[in-house]
Amino acid sequence: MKKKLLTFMLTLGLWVVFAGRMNIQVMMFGTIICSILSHLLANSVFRFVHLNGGPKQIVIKITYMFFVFSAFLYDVFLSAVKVSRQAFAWNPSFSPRIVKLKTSDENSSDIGIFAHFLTCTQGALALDFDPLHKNYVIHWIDVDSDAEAETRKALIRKQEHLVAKIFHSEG
Amino acid sequence: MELPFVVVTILFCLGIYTIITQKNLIKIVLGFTIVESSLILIFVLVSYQPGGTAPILDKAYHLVVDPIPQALALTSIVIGGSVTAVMLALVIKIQKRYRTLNVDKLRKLKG
Amino acid sequence: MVVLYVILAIVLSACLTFYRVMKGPSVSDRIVAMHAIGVMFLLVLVLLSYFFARKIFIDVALVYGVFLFVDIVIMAKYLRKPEQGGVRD
Amino acid sequence: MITPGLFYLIGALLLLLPIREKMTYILAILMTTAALMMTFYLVPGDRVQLEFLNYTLTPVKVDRISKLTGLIFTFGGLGSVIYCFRICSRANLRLIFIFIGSALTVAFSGDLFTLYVFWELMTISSSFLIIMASDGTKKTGYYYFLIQVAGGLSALWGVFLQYAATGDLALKTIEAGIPFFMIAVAIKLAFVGFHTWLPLAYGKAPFYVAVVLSIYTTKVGVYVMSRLLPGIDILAYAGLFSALFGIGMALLQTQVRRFLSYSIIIQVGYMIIGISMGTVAGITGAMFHLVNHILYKTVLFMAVGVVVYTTGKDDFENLGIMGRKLPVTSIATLVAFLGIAGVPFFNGYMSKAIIKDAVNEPLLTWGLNLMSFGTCLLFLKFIYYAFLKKSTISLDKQPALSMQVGMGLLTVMMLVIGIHPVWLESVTNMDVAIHYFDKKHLVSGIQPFLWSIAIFILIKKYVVKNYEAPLPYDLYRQIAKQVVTTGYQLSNYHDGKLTKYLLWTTSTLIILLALLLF
Amino acid sequence: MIDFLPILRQIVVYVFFLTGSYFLLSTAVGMIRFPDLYTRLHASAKCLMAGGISILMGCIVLEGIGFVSLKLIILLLFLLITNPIANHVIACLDHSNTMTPNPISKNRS
Amino acid sequence: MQAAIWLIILPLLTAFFIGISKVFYSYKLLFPLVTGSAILYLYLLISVIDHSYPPKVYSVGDWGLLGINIMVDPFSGLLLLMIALLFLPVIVFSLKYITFHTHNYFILTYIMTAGIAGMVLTADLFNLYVFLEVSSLSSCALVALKKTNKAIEGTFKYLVMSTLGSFFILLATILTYDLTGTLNMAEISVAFQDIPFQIKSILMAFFIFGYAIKIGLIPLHAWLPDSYEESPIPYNVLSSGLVMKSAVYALIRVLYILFGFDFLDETGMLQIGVVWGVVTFLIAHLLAFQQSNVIRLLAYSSIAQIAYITIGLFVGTERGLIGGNFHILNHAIMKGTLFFVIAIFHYSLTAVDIKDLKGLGFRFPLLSFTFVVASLAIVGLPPFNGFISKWLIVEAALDAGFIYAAFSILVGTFLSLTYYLKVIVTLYTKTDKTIEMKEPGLALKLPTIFLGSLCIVFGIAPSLPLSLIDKIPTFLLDHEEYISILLGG
Amino acid sequence: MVKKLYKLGLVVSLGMFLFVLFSDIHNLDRTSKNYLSEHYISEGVQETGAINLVTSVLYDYRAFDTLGEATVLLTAATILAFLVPVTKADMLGTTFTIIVYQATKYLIPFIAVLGVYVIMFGHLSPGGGFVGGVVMALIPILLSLTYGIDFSEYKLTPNTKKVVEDIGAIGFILLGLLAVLTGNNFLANGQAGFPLGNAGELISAGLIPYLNVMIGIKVGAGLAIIFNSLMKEQ
Repeated sequence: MKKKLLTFMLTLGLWVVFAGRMNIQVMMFGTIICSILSHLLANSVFRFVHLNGGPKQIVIKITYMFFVFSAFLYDVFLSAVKVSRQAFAWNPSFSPRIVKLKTSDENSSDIGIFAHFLTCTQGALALDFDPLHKNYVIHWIDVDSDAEAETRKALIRKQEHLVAKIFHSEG
Repeated sequence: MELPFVVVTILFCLGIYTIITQKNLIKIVLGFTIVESSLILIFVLVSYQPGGTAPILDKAYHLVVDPIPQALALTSIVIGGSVTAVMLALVIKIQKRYRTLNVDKLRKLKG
Repeated sequence: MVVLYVILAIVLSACLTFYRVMKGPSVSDRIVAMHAIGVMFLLVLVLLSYFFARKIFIDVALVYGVFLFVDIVIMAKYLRKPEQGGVRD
Repeated sequence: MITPGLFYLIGALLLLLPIREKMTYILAILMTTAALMMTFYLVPGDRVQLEFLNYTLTPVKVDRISKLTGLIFTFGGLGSVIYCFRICSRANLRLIFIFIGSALTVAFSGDLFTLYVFWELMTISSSFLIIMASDGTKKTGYYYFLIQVAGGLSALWGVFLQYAATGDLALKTIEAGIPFFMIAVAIKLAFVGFHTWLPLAYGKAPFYVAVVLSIYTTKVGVYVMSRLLPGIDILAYAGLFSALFGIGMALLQTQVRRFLSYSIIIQVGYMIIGISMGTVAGITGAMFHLVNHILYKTVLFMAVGVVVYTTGKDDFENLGIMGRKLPVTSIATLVAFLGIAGVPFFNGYMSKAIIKDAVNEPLLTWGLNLMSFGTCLLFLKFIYYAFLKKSTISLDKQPALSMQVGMGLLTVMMLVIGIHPVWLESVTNMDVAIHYFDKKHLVSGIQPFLWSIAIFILIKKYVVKNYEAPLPYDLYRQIAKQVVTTGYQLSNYHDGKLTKYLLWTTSTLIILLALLLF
Repeated sequence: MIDFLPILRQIVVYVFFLTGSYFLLSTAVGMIRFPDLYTRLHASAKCLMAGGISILMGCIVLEGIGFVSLKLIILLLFLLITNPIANHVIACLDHSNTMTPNPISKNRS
Repeated sequence: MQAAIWLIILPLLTAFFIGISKVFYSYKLLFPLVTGSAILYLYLLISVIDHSYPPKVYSVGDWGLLGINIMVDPFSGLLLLMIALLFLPVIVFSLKYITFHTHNYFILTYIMTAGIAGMVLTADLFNLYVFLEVSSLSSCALVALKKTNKAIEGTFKYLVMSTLGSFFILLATILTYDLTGTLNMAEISVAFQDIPFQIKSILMAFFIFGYAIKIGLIPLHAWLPDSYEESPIPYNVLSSGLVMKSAVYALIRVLYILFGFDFLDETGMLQIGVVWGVVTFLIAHLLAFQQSNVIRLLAYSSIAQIAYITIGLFVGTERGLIGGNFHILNHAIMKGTLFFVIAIFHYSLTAVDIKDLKGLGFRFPLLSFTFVVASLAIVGLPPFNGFISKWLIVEAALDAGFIYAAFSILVGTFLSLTYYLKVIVTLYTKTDKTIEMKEPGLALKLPTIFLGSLCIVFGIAPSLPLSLIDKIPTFLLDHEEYISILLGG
Repeated sequence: MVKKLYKLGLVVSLGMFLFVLFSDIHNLDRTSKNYLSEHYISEGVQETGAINLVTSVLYDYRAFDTLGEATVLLTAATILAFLVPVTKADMLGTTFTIIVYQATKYLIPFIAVLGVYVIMFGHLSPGGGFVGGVVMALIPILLSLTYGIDFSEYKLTPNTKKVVEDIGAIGFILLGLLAVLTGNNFLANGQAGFPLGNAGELISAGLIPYLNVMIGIKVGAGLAIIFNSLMKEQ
């Protein structure tokens, strides 16, 4: 039920945003359509998401998500600057390498989300995912030495914990 | 104003040329899509007016392009898409049955 | 009129990216370039809605974005190298 | 007032009913007799008019010539139907009825449209008679049908030209498109050069079919020619030539029916000459000859039919059975022989005399004499095989009674006309003003007969010899072969290549654009 | 103060647009100059993303508060979700292709 | 005139309902749905044909000249009459004959019928294109129904060719809109009077080319026999009877109404049309003679007969139009009969080659007789209906001065006899082989005999259909009246 | 070689003809010919109640075309549905990682709402039944692409899609027949007395939004059938 409600809220929000206006007709149609949609979609979309906890935790989580998101945006810009510097450099020096990274995440939503983080930040690129060993295959664009790779990996782990908290009830 | 027509003509003839010269079935179908798109471009050209805006009148506009060709273009896009889909399905079938994509190998029916 | 200049800049970069589409040694290169161009034109659509002062272009951009994504997925699913049974580049 | 042919057509429809065998015979006799009576009481000058499409048609128009033709057609129909209803199947009887009915309708038709329609109906029904008869006649039927339809289409084109020129479909002497009518009639008449179908059809088809066909097919041609193309001089010589050719070909035949069919060509020659004179006497003579010819040629075919029926083959050798085992047939054959030879007091004499009188050119007169002489000579061969030559053929089965009745009917008619030819004139009010039995005519009539007996005795071994039938050179087959080859090549162009088809398409587009623009 | 706010907004918009243009241009240059597919994918993933975000942010600021900005934000989120996935999909395609040992293909290429 | 719109809606609704019934009720609902709708459709058709003179206009959506108009005039009445004559027999026949993909067959048949009815009724240029596509795509689908190799190949060829034709029709339609600013045929016709000669003639060439592909004039015919060969035979009845004819209808509509008779005369299109027709049927007859497959033979014969129709319609006189239109009707009936008989043979003993037909004349006497009647009618021998219409065409051609065309038609008649006779002779050849066969039921025989008897009835009493056809030339030769009615309604 | 040149010549001459035609049309001076489009532009909003003139043309002035077009799509779907083999064979393709699955899952509500929005606001914004239907069709398409045909057909069986498509088509006709019930012509909207409402609101323009919905679900289901059928072929 919670999942359905969540989906309903989400879709209704989307609907209102799309509609670009708030009046009785829009809300009426939105309610009908979104309840149908949420009825149809809720279980398949949020299958692995655990929603236990009251409204307060949800509020906290949303704030948390907002912060993570801002950090993420910042990271995107940061790494974009790096890459663009490479692009405009006279003699771009690349030291690309492909690395396997083991993840501790169990939740597939986490894995998915984290792949986004990987791809958009840190000069890394999630090439592949090995579901058996839970290994990301990552491509780095400018890693010179193994030591730097290790530090990078540590950085990634940190982020991973940040992401993992989104879908876990601990908040 | 002359230039778009030249482009459309070239596109149209390119499509026809593809259809009549290519031996690969998929390329023939691609030729059809090229002709199709050139026809849609003609629709657009017909409806175009210098300085006109899209025919969605959420407020009063000075100059609006002709809505009819746009509607007709939508119709012909759907029809063309359906025809292309059927054609592709047939191509797949042919590839499966005849084990070839060469048009000239389709010679079970003759005489 | 800053919007116009931005549009021009984006179109310029799209044209530059098109070089990769033309040349790209492998299919994947072309797909990447096409995707980049697609996103650029999506942005152009958004900017055009300011240039023409018609908000309807944003709706178009939304739908276009969805199509862009599905296109890439379809291409990635079915374009393989010849030795794997795919269509020759 | 209706056309007598309608009786036959209705009869054909009634035959569709699931009735018993005996009822069929009664029905057949009833319908044929009714048609005969109807024709007898038709008054010249009657006509029926009908609105069809936007023409005014006259499907029935009676005058003296058509009445005469109609009478002999119905009478021949009676005889032949009686002759064959026991031996042919219901379906064939139906076709025979349609055939006779349409021939009669042609004889009474008053406009070109009706004429053409029933002309083609004759073709169709007779072709199916041949096609459905047996497996051996398929190709013959095919050939026959095609040739006849070619003739019919030629007539149709003539009709169109005539209509375009005069704006009228009435049946009268043709003004436009004469060559096409000529071809049409020539094919129907089995003119030399257009005769290839005749021996094939009559020689291969079952004997009863040959009997029916021999009554109507060529005779309708004669009738139509007398209506549409009278008085064209050149045709007389052509007819003469055709007859002489017929004599020559007939001598070479080994099959009796082929022999008889070539003899039809000779007899038709008489009629062509008569009609080509264009005078009343000539046409009347031709029509009388038509009557007589129908009578004796039908009897001859029937006699041969009996032979075929009883022995199974129609070689000359098989005729030997006639003189010994088949008395009725023998008498009929003899009467018919004397008739065809033009011996006085037999029927052929009368019409030949009229035609001879009507002809006033020495060449043609001599030609006629030659033709009479040749005919006699030919039929002496027939008689020789039938009665004089020893033969060991045995009878398989007895001829059916109906066959003999039909044959006897016609034989009696022949005798009546032969002895009292004026009766024929009085029935149809055709006054020829000729003394049949004066000295001049008697002499000229008997002369070729006597000469031929003498010559026959002299050159008997050449006449009765079994010749190798010459391989006929058929121009039409050659043309057909060419056409089929062309078609084959065209068909080979369609080799299933889509690119080729698309190329044709595009070329057509460009040609079309160029044609329309410039 | 009242005049200052629009000017500030204008400046922010300019900045956003400028950075956006810069990133997009760098995407194009990167596309051309980078040596192999993966590095190009980096350009496509990061620079393009940054450029898109910048320009959309610029538009949002230009628009001000309203439903249209919300719509733009949704577009932005959508791009954020799909763009990495698109890159990942392409990379995955190429990665799994190259990982399969196939000597013939190497000779051919 | 409410019934006119139902002519298009009813088949569509039926098709969609069959689609639903397929999922829920499999075969239970099929028979009542199909036959009930066909009978209702027949009633509607008759009531519309009954009111086809004087012409009436029905505006879809009440928009008048702003929207799409539907118009019933005697010419469309003729085509509707053909649907009325063919549709119910085909449906009854197919219910027994079609044993695979039954639902799809009926869905597509109904959609095709709706498309044809739409083409026939509409008075709007773009709507014509749309319905043309509806009918041609669904007929493509029906060709592929058997899913054999040949069927797929034939469908592909058909689709490629017909789409190529559609493109040119669409191109011409767009440009017509560009030139005149409207899509209503009457308004276009009025506006076309000011358009220069050159533009009009190129547009006309595109229209003619597009429709000629669908008609199958040589050398645009190559798809036609291929597509006929492996398709379900009852469909061929509709295909040769209605699909090709509707293309002819559309062509004549466009040429005579849009461009007007005077323009056709001016460009020499009439001459081109007649010459094209002559070439077409001569070649088609020669090709038909070569075929060993009866269906292919009939397909080539269809091409030839269509060429006769073309000649009749392009002669440009009143009589020619009457003859051509009568031949449209007659050809549908005759070819329908022939295909039905062949379908029954195919149903009973899977015979489609000529040599397989040996001896069937004695096994199926009535059906073979029907076949003979229909083939003689199609050859053009009296006293069947084909003769009357050919007579009219030849007479008109002669009247208008096309002597060569008139003469060639007679030659063509002779040529067509050669191959039909070949089939007939084979039918009546006795054979010793004992053939196992299924007995065709009454459902198969009845439609066949109905159509076959029409051959004779229309031959003996041609005034029955001609009373309708006689009114057609008024609205074609002089398009002013048509235009005024369409503009006024 | 000659053949190739010949083909080239054909195409070039076709191009010349086309160019002549286009330049002729362009050089033609047209004076106030397009009264139809002017009428649509000036009166269309009042007459149909739809702001989007393309929609008003498609679903009101020329709705009959739309019916035919929907029929074409349905025909294509039917053809493809019976052309596919009975045994399902997924076309060989790259299988995606779990990352793609997740992203697809979260995109589905978004696409659904977007599709509904495009359909429902067809008379107010660009789009309409067709575009919306295509967007809706992306859901099963994405499912088939990422999760495979089997999953997609488990979620939405072909029969369901078929029925939905038929219902859409029937609904379109029935909505058209509503006007007939009120004694007007088929597919009449404003004339038949359906309330047009205030232009620019969601519930306005009489039947147009409902026609949009019907076409939307029809196109969506039809495209899904077409795509799945093409994918099933191997």
